[in-house]
Amino acid sequence: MKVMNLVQAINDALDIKLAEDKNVVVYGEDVGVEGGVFRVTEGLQVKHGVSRVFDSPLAESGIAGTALGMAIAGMKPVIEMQFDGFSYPAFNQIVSHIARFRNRTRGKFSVPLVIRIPYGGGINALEHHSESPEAYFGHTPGLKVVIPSTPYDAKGMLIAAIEDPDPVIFMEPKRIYRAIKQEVPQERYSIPLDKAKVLQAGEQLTIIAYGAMIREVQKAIVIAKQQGFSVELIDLRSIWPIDRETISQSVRKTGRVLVVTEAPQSYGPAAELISIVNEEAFLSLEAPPTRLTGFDTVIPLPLGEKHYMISPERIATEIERLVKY
Amino acid sequence: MKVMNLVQAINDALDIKLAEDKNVVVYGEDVGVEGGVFRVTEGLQVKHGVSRVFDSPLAESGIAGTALGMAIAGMKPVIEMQFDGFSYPAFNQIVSHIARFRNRTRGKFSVPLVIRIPYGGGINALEHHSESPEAYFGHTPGLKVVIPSTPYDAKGMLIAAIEDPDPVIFMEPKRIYRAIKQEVPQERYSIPLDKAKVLQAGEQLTIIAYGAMIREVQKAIVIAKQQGFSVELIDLRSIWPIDRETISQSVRKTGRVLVVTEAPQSYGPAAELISIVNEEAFLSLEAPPTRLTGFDTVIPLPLGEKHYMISPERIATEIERLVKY
Amino acid sequence: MLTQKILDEYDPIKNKAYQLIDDEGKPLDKDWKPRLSNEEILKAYKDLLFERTADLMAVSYQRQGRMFTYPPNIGQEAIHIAAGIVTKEQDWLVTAFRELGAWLAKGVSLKELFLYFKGNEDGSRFEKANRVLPIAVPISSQLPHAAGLGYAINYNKEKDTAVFAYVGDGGTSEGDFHEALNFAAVWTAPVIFIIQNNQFAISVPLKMQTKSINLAIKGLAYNIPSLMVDGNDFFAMYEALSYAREQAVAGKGPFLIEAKTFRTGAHTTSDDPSKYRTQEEEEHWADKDPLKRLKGYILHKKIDDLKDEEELIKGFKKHIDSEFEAAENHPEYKVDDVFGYMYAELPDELRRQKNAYENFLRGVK
Amino acid sequence: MLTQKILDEYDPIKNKAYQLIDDEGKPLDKDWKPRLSNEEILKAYKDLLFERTADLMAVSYQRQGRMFTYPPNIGQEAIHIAAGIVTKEQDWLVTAFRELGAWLAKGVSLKELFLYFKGNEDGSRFEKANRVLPIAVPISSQLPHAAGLGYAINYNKEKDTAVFAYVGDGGTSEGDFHEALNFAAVWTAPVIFIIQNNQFAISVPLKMQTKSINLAIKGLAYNIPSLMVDGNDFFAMYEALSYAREQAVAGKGPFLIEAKTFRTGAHTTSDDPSKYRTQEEEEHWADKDPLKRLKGYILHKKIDDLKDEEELIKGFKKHIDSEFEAAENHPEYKVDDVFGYMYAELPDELRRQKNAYENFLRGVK
Ligand SMILES: Cc1ncc(C[n+]2csc(CCOP(=O)(O)OP(=O)(O)O)c2C)c(N)n1
Ligand SMILES: Cc1ncc(C[n+]2csc(CCOP(=O)(O)OP(=O)(O)O)c2C)c(N)n1
Ligand SMILES: [Mg+2]
Ligand SMILES: [Mg+2]
Repeated sequence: MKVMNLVQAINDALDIKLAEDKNVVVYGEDVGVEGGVFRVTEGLQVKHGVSRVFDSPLAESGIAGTALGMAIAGMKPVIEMQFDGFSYPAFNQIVSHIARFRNRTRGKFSVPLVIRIPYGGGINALEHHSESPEAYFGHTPGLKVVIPSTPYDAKGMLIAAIEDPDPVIFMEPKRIYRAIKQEVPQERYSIPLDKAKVLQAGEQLTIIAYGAMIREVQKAIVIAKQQGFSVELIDLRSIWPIDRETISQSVRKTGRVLVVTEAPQSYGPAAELISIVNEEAFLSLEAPPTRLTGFDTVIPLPLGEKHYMISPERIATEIERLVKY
Repeated sequence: MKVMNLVQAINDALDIKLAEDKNVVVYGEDVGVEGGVFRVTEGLQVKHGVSRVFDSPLAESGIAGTALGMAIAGMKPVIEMQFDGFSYPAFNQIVSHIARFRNRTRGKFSVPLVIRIPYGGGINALEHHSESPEAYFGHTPGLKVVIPSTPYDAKGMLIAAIEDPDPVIFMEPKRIYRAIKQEVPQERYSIPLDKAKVLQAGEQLTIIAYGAMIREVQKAIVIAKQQGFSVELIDLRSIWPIDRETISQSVRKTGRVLVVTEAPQSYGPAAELISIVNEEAFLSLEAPPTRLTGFDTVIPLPLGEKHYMISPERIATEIERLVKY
Repeated sequence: MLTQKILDEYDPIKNKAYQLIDDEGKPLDKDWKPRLSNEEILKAYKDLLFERTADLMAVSYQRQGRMFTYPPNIGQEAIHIAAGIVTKEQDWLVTAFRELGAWLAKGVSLKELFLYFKGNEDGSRFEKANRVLPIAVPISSQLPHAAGLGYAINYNKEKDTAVFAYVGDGGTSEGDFHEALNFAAVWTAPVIFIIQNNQFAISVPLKMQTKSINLAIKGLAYNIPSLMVDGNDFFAMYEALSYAREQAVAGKGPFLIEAKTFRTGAHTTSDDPSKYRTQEEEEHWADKDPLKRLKGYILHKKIDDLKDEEELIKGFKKHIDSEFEAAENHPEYKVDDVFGYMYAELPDELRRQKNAYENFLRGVK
Repeated sequence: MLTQKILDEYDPIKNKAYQLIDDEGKPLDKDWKPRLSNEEILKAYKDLLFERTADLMAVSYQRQGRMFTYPPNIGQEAIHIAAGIVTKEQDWLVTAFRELGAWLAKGVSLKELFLYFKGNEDGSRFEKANRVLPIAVPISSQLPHAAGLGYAINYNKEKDTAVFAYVGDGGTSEGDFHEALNFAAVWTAPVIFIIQNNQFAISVPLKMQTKSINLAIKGLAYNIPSLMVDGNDFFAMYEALSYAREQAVAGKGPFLIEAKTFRTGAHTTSDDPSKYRTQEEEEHWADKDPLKRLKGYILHKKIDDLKDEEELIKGFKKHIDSEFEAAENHPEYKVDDVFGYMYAELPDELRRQKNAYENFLRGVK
């Protein structure tokens, strides 16, 4: 066991897979010499060589498209989109090809690649550096989409993603890259990509969240506890497929649900979770399944982020409202 | 009044706006000499000249990005993405720029352009020619997204879209391009872009749909009527913003709701509508708000489409299940 | 044989297409001798003829409503057949959608192609074809795949292996064309990019597509050796492609060939070219028909009298019909075909959706 | 003055950068005379000096935690100041994010730029600047906008009007670079594309970005006249840009300039260049510093003794500080600022979301 933050845990997972599997390569903008703008790939080029860990030209569609080529040739590329907002130039390659090659060729070609995307707001960044595009990917058949919220999960889920025979969008909550430290096993282990996790048991309300929002919800739960409310917290982890079982068990018990995401509201991730709650636990519902999400606006530049990002206080207010409904 | 199908109504709207407003230009792949692969722009180049209606190079990002440039210079470009699946190469321009220029510049620059996208399945087409990407756009702050289902609406909504000071994604249900004929006024008129429409009043169940699904739902309602069920049908028309008022009024009355969309299920348009129903009419609900959608699969090639496309019979089955719930 | 000297002579900046035989099939240079044997040349001619025959029949099947669409190859066969000869078993083939002869040479069956255009993904399995990517519909998006395959070849130190990647003239306008050529060059990837410049992208003529003096010159932007070739000249295409492949597998990186040709047919069976091109244009190119020219060479050089051509075509037609029948007799499209190939293992969510649909089919409510 | 003859001499294929003064600021050709007056040259020098001073202060504000990030321009000022002189009021300016002097010349205030990098969109209003697009963060995505503006200029028959569009060396790899140049060429749009080739894209050196012999040569792919220029040579940049603009407004279409320079500072304030480049490299380029060279010219030609430089800088600093203060005193970011500019009119859905949030702020439950 070793204490790691998310950056270190992800680096460790890459290091292990690079060492273990000659087919794994890691590339993208600045991931080589520089070790990534967040230092996630630091040291990997020196250790594994420039043909395995390298800088690519500045072209996201090219990065994604070439990775598909490598993957169908038997390699396992782990590519990086430097920031969430820069995954959009690669959208066509991801949606039209990466997600579909297996189906299109009836299983003859598979696309075992991983697209790492640091995502989300709250880091005082330029425009296009704070996006939460998970619904775009979650709505795209053929992809698996996951988001870890702890170093332990990050390592195990990234290893699973690299070993997965299908393309995985691996989104990293950059806001908590270094905020959370945890004991993490040094050896290889993997965590299933389709399971949510109950982080905290409770009786009166289920909160579903993931990524950096988990920490905010946890703070809100502390407030709620002081008010005497008992909240169950589910870390969704897998954006697609969704672990209906864990959600429905929880909501059937609590009868109330709040979904917290920083992505914009309309057609956003929270809507899907609320639909699933309707499908799985309608008769148990004692209050309207509720969402607390980003606004249907561009996420503001740093000085305006305080209004956009969801605070523990806002979550706590919703908890109270829902429990008292 | 003149009997028109959707193609003619859209052509008529373009014709009127081209004649009325010198700032309007129409361009895209094959929209000039050819008049569009669906003949939607037929005759317009001859009538309005090659600097107003023209073929562009084959590059969707370039088409969208140049249109933004024209729009901020005071022009009103109406561009075409030849098919739904070919809007993805333009995704970055649409999401990162077209949707955001007004906010980014605090209103100094606006982007009054229209992106026409023939969309949806059921026309026996190649891959990438049958997609329903409306949730991608609906989830993108800064856009308006509309889908007409009749010639009358198509004409009035396209005129409104061209006159709108903000970017509008105008999606055309290509499956019914020529299937529906209707009396349409020959003069200029416009229809608000944020209003749904109750197509049929009913008491026991609300169905929300749009685009080509409207016709399938109408067929299902005929079946349902024979079984003695009374169904209210809402044509959503505006994907974003959503007309909450019309939806909530209807569902508060009927207590039951079925959303029918051909887009894939997860993180799809139906999920948003169900969330809105929860927010607006939870206490009136007598059955779980339900969705009947495309699968979370690639839409199959023509021979497999029969399984994917939602038939009136499937809708009728759901109507019965829900009314009897 | 192509040499650096010839390459210099045909530097794209000089805007001259490399050509070996004239419109009648006569060698431009009397001393020139093909590097292929007479048997090989005759075989190539028959392959061109086969492609043309299959193509014409495909169009007529479509007209009969038995396929939902079809993109004709007529006029572009020399490119495909020459490439087919140059391509080796271990080479990757990355195509757009108008490369019939190239697919056949790599072992794709006509049955599969027919099945695809009848609307069944089973037609993309390419069961007996080694290293052939499926048809790529989104223009140019296939090219980055080729660059990635090229990286994999280098990475795995595969000897004598190249990637053949096709794109149309219209496709050169897309961003992916640019990104792919750039990646391939930076990675010294063994990719032969072939632009089938058939003068049109659906209805849009080349001059509305780009102002560049030709398409080969675009290679300079990436420092990729490039050559404009008469794409209707089988021998020129063969020489150019052979040279390109040699260079690529020798570690010299990518090569770009602009094959100048003409889409004699419609864009697809739902297109009407008379709307956007003239009869003169069509006649001008009819003179340059690749089949006619190779036939001219064979007759001129007395390699064969081609008296059995009709017989040959008859045989072809029989075979083509039987392939089409096989496609028509292909098993029906099942629910499993919709869900079964999305992931290596069917996720619970898809199982749920599939069950719900199957319950509907079974009338279970 | 630039002529077609000089353009031929500097054909990108010859891989030679157009240059007028040497590293010390002495004219390469003794007979050469600048077309700018001594006053204009002195004014330009002061503008370079101002840009440099503002830049250095911006970096230090950021270090003090008073801006969240900042992309330094140091070493690239000659490009911006020369362009600023050539650009007219009615011209459009389309930038990436490293064009300080170009913004200032068009009337963007330092206060606004500081405000932007403090994290407020109000800094993108560019209130007094005519026809300046906001900072574009997604690399190369701004270039198609420039082509569209160029179309609009032609469409509206605006006389004597051009678009200046910037991109970095790294940006030339993106698909949008390719699409934009192609559209501009096809449309004969009056766009001057300026590649600021500062050798790096964050940490990635040019040789990993492309194999092309230089970046100007990429213009050939679109038949766009192109020139590689010593971007640290103020005079060369001025001549090249003047010529490019003349051609553009004369209806000759786009022009491409590769300005060879060096990003002397870090990529942004959160970057450490010592990780990826050598001291030799930095020293090599320090010799070519544009400020030093223009200063050399002025002293050499005895245009001015520049004795008042320190005084000048002091004055600059005072002004810069006051602009920064103005940015710091800008009104607080309000809820209205989040919602108020998304659409011309606030849609009901946004009003609902805004109300809910304001209710929370007011403690209404
Ligand atoms: C990204 C994308 N945009 C548009 C289309 C529609 N489309 C199909 S073929 C075609 C023209 C292609 O022209 P070209 O590249 O010259 O190939 P050709 O058809 O002439 O072989 C177009 C616009 C598409 N398939 N993909
Ligand atoms: C589409 C996109 N991908 C990645 C980034 C992250 N990024 C910001 S600047 C930069 C390098 C830009 O290099 P260059 O174009 O040479 O401009 P320079 O910074 O040197 O001025 C990168 C990769 C981005 N802003 N946009
Ligand atoms: Mg073509
Ligand atoms: Mg740079």
